[in-house]
Amino acid sequence: MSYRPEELLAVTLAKLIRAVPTRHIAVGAASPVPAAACWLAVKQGEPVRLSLLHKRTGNPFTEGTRELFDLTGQGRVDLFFLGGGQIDGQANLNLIGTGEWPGREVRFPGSFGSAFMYFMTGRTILFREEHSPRVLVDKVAHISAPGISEPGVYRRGHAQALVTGRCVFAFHPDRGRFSLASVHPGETVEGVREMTGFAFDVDGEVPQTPAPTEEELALLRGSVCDEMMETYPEFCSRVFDRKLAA
Amino acid sequence: MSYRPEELLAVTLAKLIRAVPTRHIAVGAASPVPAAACWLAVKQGEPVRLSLLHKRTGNPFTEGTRELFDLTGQGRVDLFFLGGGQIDGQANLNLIGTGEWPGREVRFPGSFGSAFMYFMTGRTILFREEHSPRVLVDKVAHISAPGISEPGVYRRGHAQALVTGRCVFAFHPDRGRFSLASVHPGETVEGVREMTGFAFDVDGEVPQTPAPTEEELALLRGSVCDEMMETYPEFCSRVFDRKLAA
Amino acid sequence: MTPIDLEAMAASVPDGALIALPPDNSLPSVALAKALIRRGARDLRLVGVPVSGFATDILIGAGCVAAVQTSAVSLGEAGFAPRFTAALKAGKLSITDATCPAIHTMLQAAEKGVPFMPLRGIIGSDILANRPDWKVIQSPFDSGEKIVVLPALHPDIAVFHGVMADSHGNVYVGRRRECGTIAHASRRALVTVERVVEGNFLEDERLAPGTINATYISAFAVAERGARPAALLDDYGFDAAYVAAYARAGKTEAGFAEWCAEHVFEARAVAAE
Amino acid sequence: MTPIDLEAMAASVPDGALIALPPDNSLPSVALAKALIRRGARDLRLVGVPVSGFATDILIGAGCVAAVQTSAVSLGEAGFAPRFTAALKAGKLSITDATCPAIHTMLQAAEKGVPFMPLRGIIGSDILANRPDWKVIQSPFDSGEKIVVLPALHPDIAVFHGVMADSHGNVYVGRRRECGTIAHASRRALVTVERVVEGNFLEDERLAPGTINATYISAFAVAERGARPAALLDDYGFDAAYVAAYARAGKTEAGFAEWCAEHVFEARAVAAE
Repeated sequence: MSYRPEELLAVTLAKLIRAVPTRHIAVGAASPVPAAACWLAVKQGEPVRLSLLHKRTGNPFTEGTRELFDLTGQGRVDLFFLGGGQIDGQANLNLIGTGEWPGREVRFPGSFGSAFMYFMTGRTILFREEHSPRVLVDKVAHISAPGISEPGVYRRGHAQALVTGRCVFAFHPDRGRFSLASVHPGETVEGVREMTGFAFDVDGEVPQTPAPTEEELALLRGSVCDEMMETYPEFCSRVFDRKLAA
Repeated sequence: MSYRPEELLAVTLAKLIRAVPTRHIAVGAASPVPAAACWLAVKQGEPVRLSLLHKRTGNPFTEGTRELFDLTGQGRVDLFFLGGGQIDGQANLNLIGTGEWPGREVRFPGSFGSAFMYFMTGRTILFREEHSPRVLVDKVAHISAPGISEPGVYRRGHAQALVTGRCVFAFHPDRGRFSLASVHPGETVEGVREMTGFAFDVDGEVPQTPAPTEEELALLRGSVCDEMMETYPEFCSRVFDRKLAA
Repeated sequence: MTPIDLEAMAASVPDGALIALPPDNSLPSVALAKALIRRGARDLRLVGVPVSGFATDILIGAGCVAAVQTSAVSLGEAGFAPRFTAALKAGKLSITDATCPAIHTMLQAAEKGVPFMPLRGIIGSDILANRPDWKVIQSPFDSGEKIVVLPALHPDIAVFHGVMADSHGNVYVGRRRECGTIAHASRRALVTVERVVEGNFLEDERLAPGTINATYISAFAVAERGARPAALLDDYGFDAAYVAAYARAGKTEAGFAEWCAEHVFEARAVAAE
Repeated sequence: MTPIDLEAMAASVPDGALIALPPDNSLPSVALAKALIRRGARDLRLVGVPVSGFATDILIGAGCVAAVQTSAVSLGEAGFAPRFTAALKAGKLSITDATCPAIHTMLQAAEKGVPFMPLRGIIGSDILANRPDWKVIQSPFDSGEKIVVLPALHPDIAVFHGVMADSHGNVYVGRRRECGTIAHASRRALVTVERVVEGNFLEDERLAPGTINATYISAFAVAERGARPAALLDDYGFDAAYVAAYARAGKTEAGFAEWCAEHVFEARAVAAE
């Protein structure tokens, strides 16, 4: 059965979600693929609470925009998704920019809450579709949020994995390095190495990222898409061919 | 014109309110006389905002019970009223109790917010009707809120005065002492000295506390009483002979 | 989320739990306090947010309480809290005095997930002298200023009474936002409500501002008039006569026992029939 | 309290003022931002609470802004903020990067009247390395923990758009409580509203939880659709097409000037007729 790249990514993210007991996930607005993955995990029966941050109707927060951060400070957010203009081999994120501080060459929008969330959520899944040496660099130009922390710095969690358009990396906070967990259909270990600016570990044979099953695709295109229409109409139209009723 | 002691006290407190420019006063529930004084100042044309803390309808706060303290921390409360189970000559307040900590002899209810409010309001008027050596002591058994602070401790204000059933004391934070400002009709300096457990200054001739004028009494018994009926029905009935319509 | 039974809720509170309770002007769950007496809870440690009232006094009177941390214990117009005063005198109760904004600040530190927060004032008060867990530091931003820092306070259980719960377990408390703070700061929140209504308060822009998200609610139980004698917003008023009668009865241990038999045990038996 | 004219409100904002602005999902007063452009404000220092959006970008484009402190500047779905990006590249704008909860924490410190508050995280981020005003201390309660402390942030003026004001100057913002925090933390609050209604929101238990007390409101002005293109709770939605058109126009200085002439100056002239 044919599928779109976003569907593979959503299914792959859903597997990472379900790999660890998860009570509560917070998802930002600019993240339709992670949102689809969360809904898929829910529809697959995972008893997880979703807080969709920019949902207009039924927005989960009633204490203002600080509530997400307070909630996370309390240890009530088990999983958050982050990306980055640059991500390096130590899982450092750069959402600031390149060139001299504060981004004299290319300025990214800014750190948002990453310099807090990355420390205080139970775990983080890094997600960036573009997999190129421009994005996945040896050392980020500026660290907006560090991948690991020195002793004496309170840190509740780290990156669980980095999912890109080409592969899945697992992150190992103990050694501060990624290892290649699987390559997506059509990709090779050598191809991934070529397109990645940082060194990573390869432990034995690297499996292929499993393609979505028919069941997974039916859920995505059905009840997952239903849930996402209000917040992500453009994504639903593009990926699932679903249009809002006029 | 005859008047009740509470009316003299309310008029006296209102004069102290109007003696200093005041934008905003917060008043606790157990304080009908200070509340009457505040309303009197308002009805006399003082452009002051009143926040009546335990008012049920139209309670001023929408951020929960911490809002009063935040508001005061911000410097937006110019005047607050405090009392005490004991008050001493340095304007220290004891709302904790007597005997060994935490009040093994007589236990008072507790400090409420006094250990913060006394520092952070623009000024405080101390009010205690009972004027006896039991209440006005040389040294309080326990300090719940200190009258003055050492250098290096942030303090926005101090006691302006102590009003009792017998007299008005002015407080001088620079020398950490009270002086006798006026004695109520029927009282003498010697009588006050006898009933006061702490030493205080007497600078020259001590005037008599002015009796309420007819205008003041008319306001108290009229529009001030109107405002107070909902929160203090028992006080209005007892002092102003006003009963709630059945 | 579906309501549980009030007695089952009381049974889920272990002896020794650290319980945060709002006072009489702020949606106390008197219903759950009475259920805790019926279940014979022991060694509870209560936190008054920021002061303590009726519910605390009856729990003390029934012998459920080992310790109270609070900024004051009072029945308001009805005067001193009689069983608190008696237990303290008898040396049967440990009290840790605080001051109102300190309680709020310690809970807000827990709410924000920080280990401490500073608060001005307090220095020179004997409250501080009796709080070895409170510290004075030099402000990191002004070496000339001394300031108190307070540790985060994480109650085991937040207990309060909401107006209503919806089908998702969201609870409406209106302007009584301190209930939100104690829910955020506590490991569990046990909430009684007047009623359960269909729908989702978070989807109603008029109800959402006064709603506590179900994320923070561990369980809720229906208890009509569950705040009584305290008031419930504009639903019902403060029952001053009930508190005054209690204040008189509570002056003696025997009077309290009689009051308790009638108002805690019999009232429930009648309601259960 | 009675409403003042929107242009008079803009005139009351001095050049150089430190102004706190909520972003596009949180009741920005785009109406007052446009009025500030019309009045030719200069050297404003903007604080994004906790990020910055459309209103910040147009103020920058019009040359009103000297500095921005924020956790991100973005037009959301419409992409990068074009005039922000251009001004930064041209060296005409100073930006101080923060991270969202740090902005909230600095404002909450001001709200509580404390000189600082701690916040976890941040250590190891270059944001900290570029914030000499942020410090790292040892936690007073655990010598093994290093933690960031942030100074209180007191904006001169809070600017936002409420749903409505009442006869007393109380302003209803519903669940957008960050508007309350910036009002509490700021020396003045200038608020635009859709409409003024009779009565007192504080006396209505259903409206009170979403209301900011007039104590914190310095002045309010009526500006219909004053948040547009941002959404206003359930009153009106986000105007994505308007922002997308702006994002295209704002790519060049000339395009911005044209956009500004039409949407800031002409639109007002038409409305005033």
